[in-house]
Amino acid sequence: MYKKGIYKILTNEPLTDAVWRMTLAGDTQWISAPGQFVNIALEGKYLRRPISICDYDDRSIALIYKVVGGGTEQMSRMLPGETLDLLTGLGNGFSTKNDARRPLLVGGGVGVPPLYNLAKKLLAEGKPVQVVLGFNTASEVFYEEEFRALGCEVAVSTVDGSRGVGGFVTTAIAERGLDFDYFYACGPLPMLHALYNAVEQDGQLSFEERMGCGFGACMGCSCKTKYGYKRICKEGPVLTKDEIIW
Amino acid sequence: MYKKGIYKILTNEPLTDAVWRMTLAGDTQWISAPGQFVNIALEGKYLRRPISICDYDDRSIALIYKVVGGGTEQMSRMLPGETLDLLTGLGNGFSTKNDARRPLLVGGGVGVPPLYNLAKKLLAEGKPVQVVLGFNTASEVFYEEEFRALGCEVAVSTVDGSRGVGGFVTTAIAERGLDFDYFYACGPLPMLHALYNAVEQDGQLSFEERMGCGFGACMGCSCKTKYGYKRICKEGPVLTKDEIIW
Amino acid sequence: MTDTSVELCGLKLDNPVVPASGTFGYGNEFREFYDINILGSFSFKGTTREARFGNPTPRIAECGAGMINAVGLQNPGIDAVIREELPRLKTFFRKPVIANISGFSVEEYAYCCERIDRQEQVGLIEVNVSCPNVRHGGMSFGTCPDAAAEVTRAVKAVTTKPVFIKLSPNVTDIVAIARACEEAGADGICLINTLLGMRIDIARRRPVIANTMGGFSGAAVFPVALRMVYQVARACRIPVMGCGGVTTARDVIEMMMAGASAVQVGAANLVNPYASKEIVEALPGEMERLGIEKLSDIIGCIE
Amino acid sequence: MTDTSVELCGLKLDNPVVPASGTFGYGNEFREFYDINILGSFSFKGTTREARFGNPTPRIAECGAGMINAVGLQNPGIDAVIREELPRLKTFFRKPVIANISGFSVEEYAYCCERIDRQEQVGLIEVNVSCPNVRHGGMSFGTCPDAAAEVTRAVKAVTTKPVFIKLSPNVTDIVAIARACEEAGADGICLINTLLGMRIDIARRRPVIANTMGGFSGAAVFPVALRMVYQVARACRIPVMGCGGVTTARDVIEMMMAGASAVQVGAANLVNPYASKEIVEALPGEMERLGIEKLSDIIGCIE
Ligand SMILES: Cc1cc2nc3c(=O)[nH]c(=O)nc-3n(C[C@H](O)[C@H](O)[C@H](O)COP(=O)(O)OP(=O)(O)OC[C@H]3O[C@@H](n4cnc5c(N)ncnc54)[C@H](O)[C@@H]3O)c2cc1C
Ligand SMILES: Cc1cc2nc3c(=O)[nH]c(=O)nc-3n(C[C@H](O)[C@H](O)[C@H](O)COP(=O)(O)OP(=O)(O)OC[C@H]3O[C@@H](n4cnc5c(N)ncnc54)[C@H](O)[C@@H]3O)c2cc1C
Ligand SMILES: Cc1cc2nc3c(=O)[nH]c(=O)nc-3n(C[C@H](O)[C@H](O)[C@H](O)COP(=O)(O)O)c2cc1C
Ligand SMILES: Cc1cc2nc3c(=O)[nH]c(=O)nc-3n(C[C@H](O)[C@H](O)[C@H](O)COP(=O)(O)O)c2cc1C
Ligand code: FES
Ligand code: FES
Repeated sequence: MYKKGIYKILTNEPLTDAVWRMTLAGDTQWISAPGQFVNIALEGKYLRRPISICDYDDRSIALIYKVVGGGTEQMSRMLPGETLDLLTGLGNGFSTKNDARRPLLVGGGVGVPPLYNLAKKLLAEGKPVQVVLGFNTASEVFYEEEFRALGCEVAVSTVDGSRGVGGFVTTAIAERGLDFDYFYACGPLPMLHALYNAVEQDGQLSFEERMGCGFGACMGCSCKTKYGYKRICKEGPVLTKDEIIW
Repeated sequence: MYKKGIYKILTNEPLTDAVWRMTLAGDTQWISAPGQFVNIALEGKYLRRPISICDYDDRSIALIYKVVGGGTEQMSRMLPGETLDLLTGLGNGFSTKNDARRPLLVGGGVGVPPLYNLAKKLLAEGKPVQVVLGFNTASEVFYEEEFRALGCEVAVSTVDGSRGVGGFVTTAIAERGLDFDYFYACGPLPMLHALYNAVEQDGQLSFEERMGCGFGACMGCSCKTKYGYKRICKEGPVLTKDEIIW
Repeated sequence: MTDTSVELCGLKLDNPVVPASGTFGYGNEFREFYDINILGSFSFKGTTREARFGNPTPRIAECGAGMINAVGLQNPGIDAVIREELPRLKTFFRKPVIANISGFSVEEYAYCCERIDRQEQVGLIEVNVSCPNVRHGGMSFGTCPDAAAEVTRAVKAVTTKPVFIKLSPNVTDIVAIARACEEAGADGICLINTLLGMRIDIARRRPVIANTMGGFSGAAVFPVALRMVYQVARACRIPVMGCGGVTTARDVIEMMMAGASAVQVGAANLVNPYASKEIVEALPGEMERLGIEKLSDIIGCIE
Repeated sequence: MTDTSVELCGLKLDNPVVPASGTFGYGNEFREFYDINILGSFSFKGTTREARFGNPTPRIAECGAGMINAVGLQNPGIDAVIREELPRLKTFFRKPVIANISGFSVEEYAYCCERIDRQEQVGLIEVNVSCPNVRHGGMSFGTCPDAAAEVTRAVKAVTTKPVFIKLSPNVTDIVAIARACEEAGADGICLINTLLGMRIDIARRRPVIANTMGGFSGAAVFPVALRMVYQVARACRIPVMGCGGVTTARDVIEMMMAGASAVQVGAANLVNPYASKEIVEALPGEMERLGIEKLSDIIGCIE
């Protein structure tokens, strides 16, 4: 189920040079799984902007977004007290209904945020959670401590080696010899593809696509899977490893 | 001379059901004559909206506008402290360089505002000022007392007779037997035309036209006069009685 | 009491508001937002003989006052629509629906129309000869009067339901094409489909849309759509369904004054899922403000 | 150091930013806002053989993300331009100007171009075969390849300066028309002129524009303009001046990546008189952010 609502900005602050965290107050009853996203209407932009839900509770939503263009730039200029028009409860999200015992969460850049609420959920289900967070460089790292504070085992990789393991998330997984029986991943396409090729375990991967509506009406975001055509916004953004066609 | 500037709203309040008065703080040095206008940029509207200057001093401008569509409706929702992007000093304005001794000012509806600063100027030049203000009905009357407070002799006409003289401004002029040797007029086209036909005296009339730019660049607002083509925004909005072609 | 009803070739609609093809799926996605029986009708996603995935992604781009799409007619094919979508639709939509049909050959158009003609849920057939997002034919049918007339004739020969031909705005002379369709027996004209447009991702130095170009629609195109509705409504005797950039009840009224008998709402549904509902609800109030008692009175009312 | 210079048929411009014809008069009105020598050049108001008042008013309408104009080529006539406007312009503009010429017959185009050819202030002639606001011919020259070619040949026969033909977007096949002009000897193509559009004043139940329809331009039309620039730049060997909806330095860069050698700014000048100046000033910063050293390197750089 998805709905449209008006949300009030509670906080809006930078985590790094380009990445911001915004919390919003409003109806969260339509959010049913970690990895779902919201779709945000912005003044002067025609299309809404999809952003993953980083975390949520009964009354508020946390989003983490990177300023990459006009829309996200505009978000970064908004102040607490201002309101945003959001569609919430979009997408399938990650499913934890599987018998994995030692899940690994792999996030790259702004693919990290949706893993946060997922980690919370897995921990609540009594599973130990290992997290690998990949960034380009030390100054871009965010949420390392937040995952640790939840009780996760966290490894960080940076492409330039300025923090944690030097290289990609796959380097970190190999170098640390991480032991896991299932993975959940979100990040840029090359990262997802490398991870898919590098590990044997099963898992779920969250994808991005340019969206028209975000709720399944326009067919703008379709992809081909082994089980037929799927809409990233509706039957996605999370696909299981076995169904993916690269 | 005309310029673009950012102006801060000082006050914005209704005078009647549909007519509002807004005062703005900012640079007024480009305003050189009563009857000039400003051109206002509004969010979500492509073209600026032209509004006559009702009054101004060294630091502030007063505008009176009627809510007739989306742009003026938006203006009415703005609050003190918000800012507007204005072009100021537009148009020729009324000229008081003539040897009229007993000028008559005739305004209809939102044609009334530009006469206010004109009245001030004429009074400062030591001339007695008579004013006829025409409206549809009593509830639409505004600025009667303001003109009186300046020291003008004021007559009001309403089409339905609910206040002052019943009928048009021309009825009021005839019925009161007003004695004047020159007139200045601003109001709807039918009023200007009726006045033109009804009185023998010379005068100046201020016209409206849909505008593209407001500063003479687009040729959107041209009209034909006995002395050639004129742009309402540049060689107008004020034309002299002798040059008008109806 | 204001009367918002209109009639299209004998099909009576409670109001003229019709979500446009491609922006309303087969109705299902909007159920979670509102009861879609409030609508006049809606036009379902452009359907072809075979199932299609459409074009490669990205196939959506932002344009400030509109959007570009290059979906390329993704649909499950006419048989799946008849087998799955229409029965499901029946469970939550009580009104006749508009069937939007596309094709890559005259035969394909006729095939699909013949099949859909037998569905009693379908009140009207809309034949899209104007999709800019398909390679083999597609738009070319809508940019040439003879080809548009040929499709019209082929479709009319196999259907009993009213047939509206949906035209492309990417033409020099929209009136010539509309007239050709009228002469070939079309019961109505729907316009406009999308304008051919393009955007470039200047950081990556490549088109935003994988297919380079796509169909531009949304608020930005309203003045072009209105102009074409006006031109065609004056030149033809058959009714016109207006479409293109409609966002508000006032836009609906403006389109009808230009000559539209019903008005479609496209991209607006995507960015505000309640757009069509809000328009339906705002119509009576706007009519009162403008002194309109019966909405159908204003169709083409300007000189 | 970023290099913003571009070259158009031997005419070197300090930057590609050129205010479009009809939105910059003969330069005079913008002097009060800024020193216009900062511009690459500008295209003066469409000029005809005889002086014209143009169409009846109202001839301007609001469109949300753009505007409609139906000025109808008001201008003082070619002789008054040569006698009064160009000498005045010389006092405050040191660069070659672009002369925009319109006509109602092939002879009129040739007459005007021959006269303007002798003015050394004129660096380039832009022949407008696309104005939608004039009745006798005007646009028709720009909607038919043969007519556009005929005008091109007539004009080329009497001028020594580079001739750009300015085309209408209201056509089915822009490439065919551009190619016809190229084959007829045009030195470049300028596009787009305005889209034919319309608005209705729903309170008064009549078109906003006295002439009913007019030319739609402004930010809204950018995706259509960009698409046509891309199509024509790929199909022709002669340079293209892009125009239509350009508002920011990023729009200029996007137009150039689509294939434009210079970029015109139209309606934006009317609503923000500093628009062209702000674009010129923002270009070096945007170039740096995007890693562009020499602006002319990006012309048509997308595959
Ligand atoms: C399901 C989903 C979840 C997402 N979650 C997040 C998140 O949690 N945090 C975050 O920072 N970003 C997230 N994104 C990406 C985010 O939507 C885009 O960065 C944003 O829309 C850019 O808007 P803009 O106006 O700033 O940039 P624009 O100027 O519109 O574009 C700048 C760049 O952003 C990318 N982009 C633009 N629109 C989209 C789109 N609809 N989908 C994907 N990429 C786009 C393009 O590559 C483009 O080059 C998500 C995208 C999707 C589809
Ligand atoms: C030189 C000049 C001075 C003016 N001074 C005043 C004034 O002091 N107070 C005042 O209330 N109004 C004044 N007007 C009229 C004012 O500009 C319009 O009412 C306003 O632009 C309407 O904008 P809107 O968005 O609310 O309405 P829209 O929705 O744009 O249009 C509503 C109606 O307003 C009229 N209108 C729209 N644009 C213009 C325009 N550019 N010029 C004239 N009429 C237009 C049309 O008749 C239209 O039907 C003046 C107009 C001009 C040209
Ligand atoms: C995402 C999308 C998909 C579309 N698919 C179709 C289609 O399948 N068949 C069709 O006839 N028109 C299709 N259209 C065109 C719309 O029905 C409509 O004609 C056009 O978008 C103009 O209306 P608008 O400006 O209100 O969007 C599509 C439009 C969009 C935005
Ligand atoms: C008010 C106005 C007047 C115009 N007059 C002319 C003209 O005389 N000659 C011409 O070739 N184009 C004329 N145009 C078209 C512009 O030069 C330009 O091609 C068009 O507006 C698209 O650019 P834009 O979207 O940046 O405005 C005019 C445009 C406007 C808005
Ligand atoms: S974005 Fe519209 S269907 Fe996915
Ligand atoms: S409004 Fe542009 S010239 Fe007067």
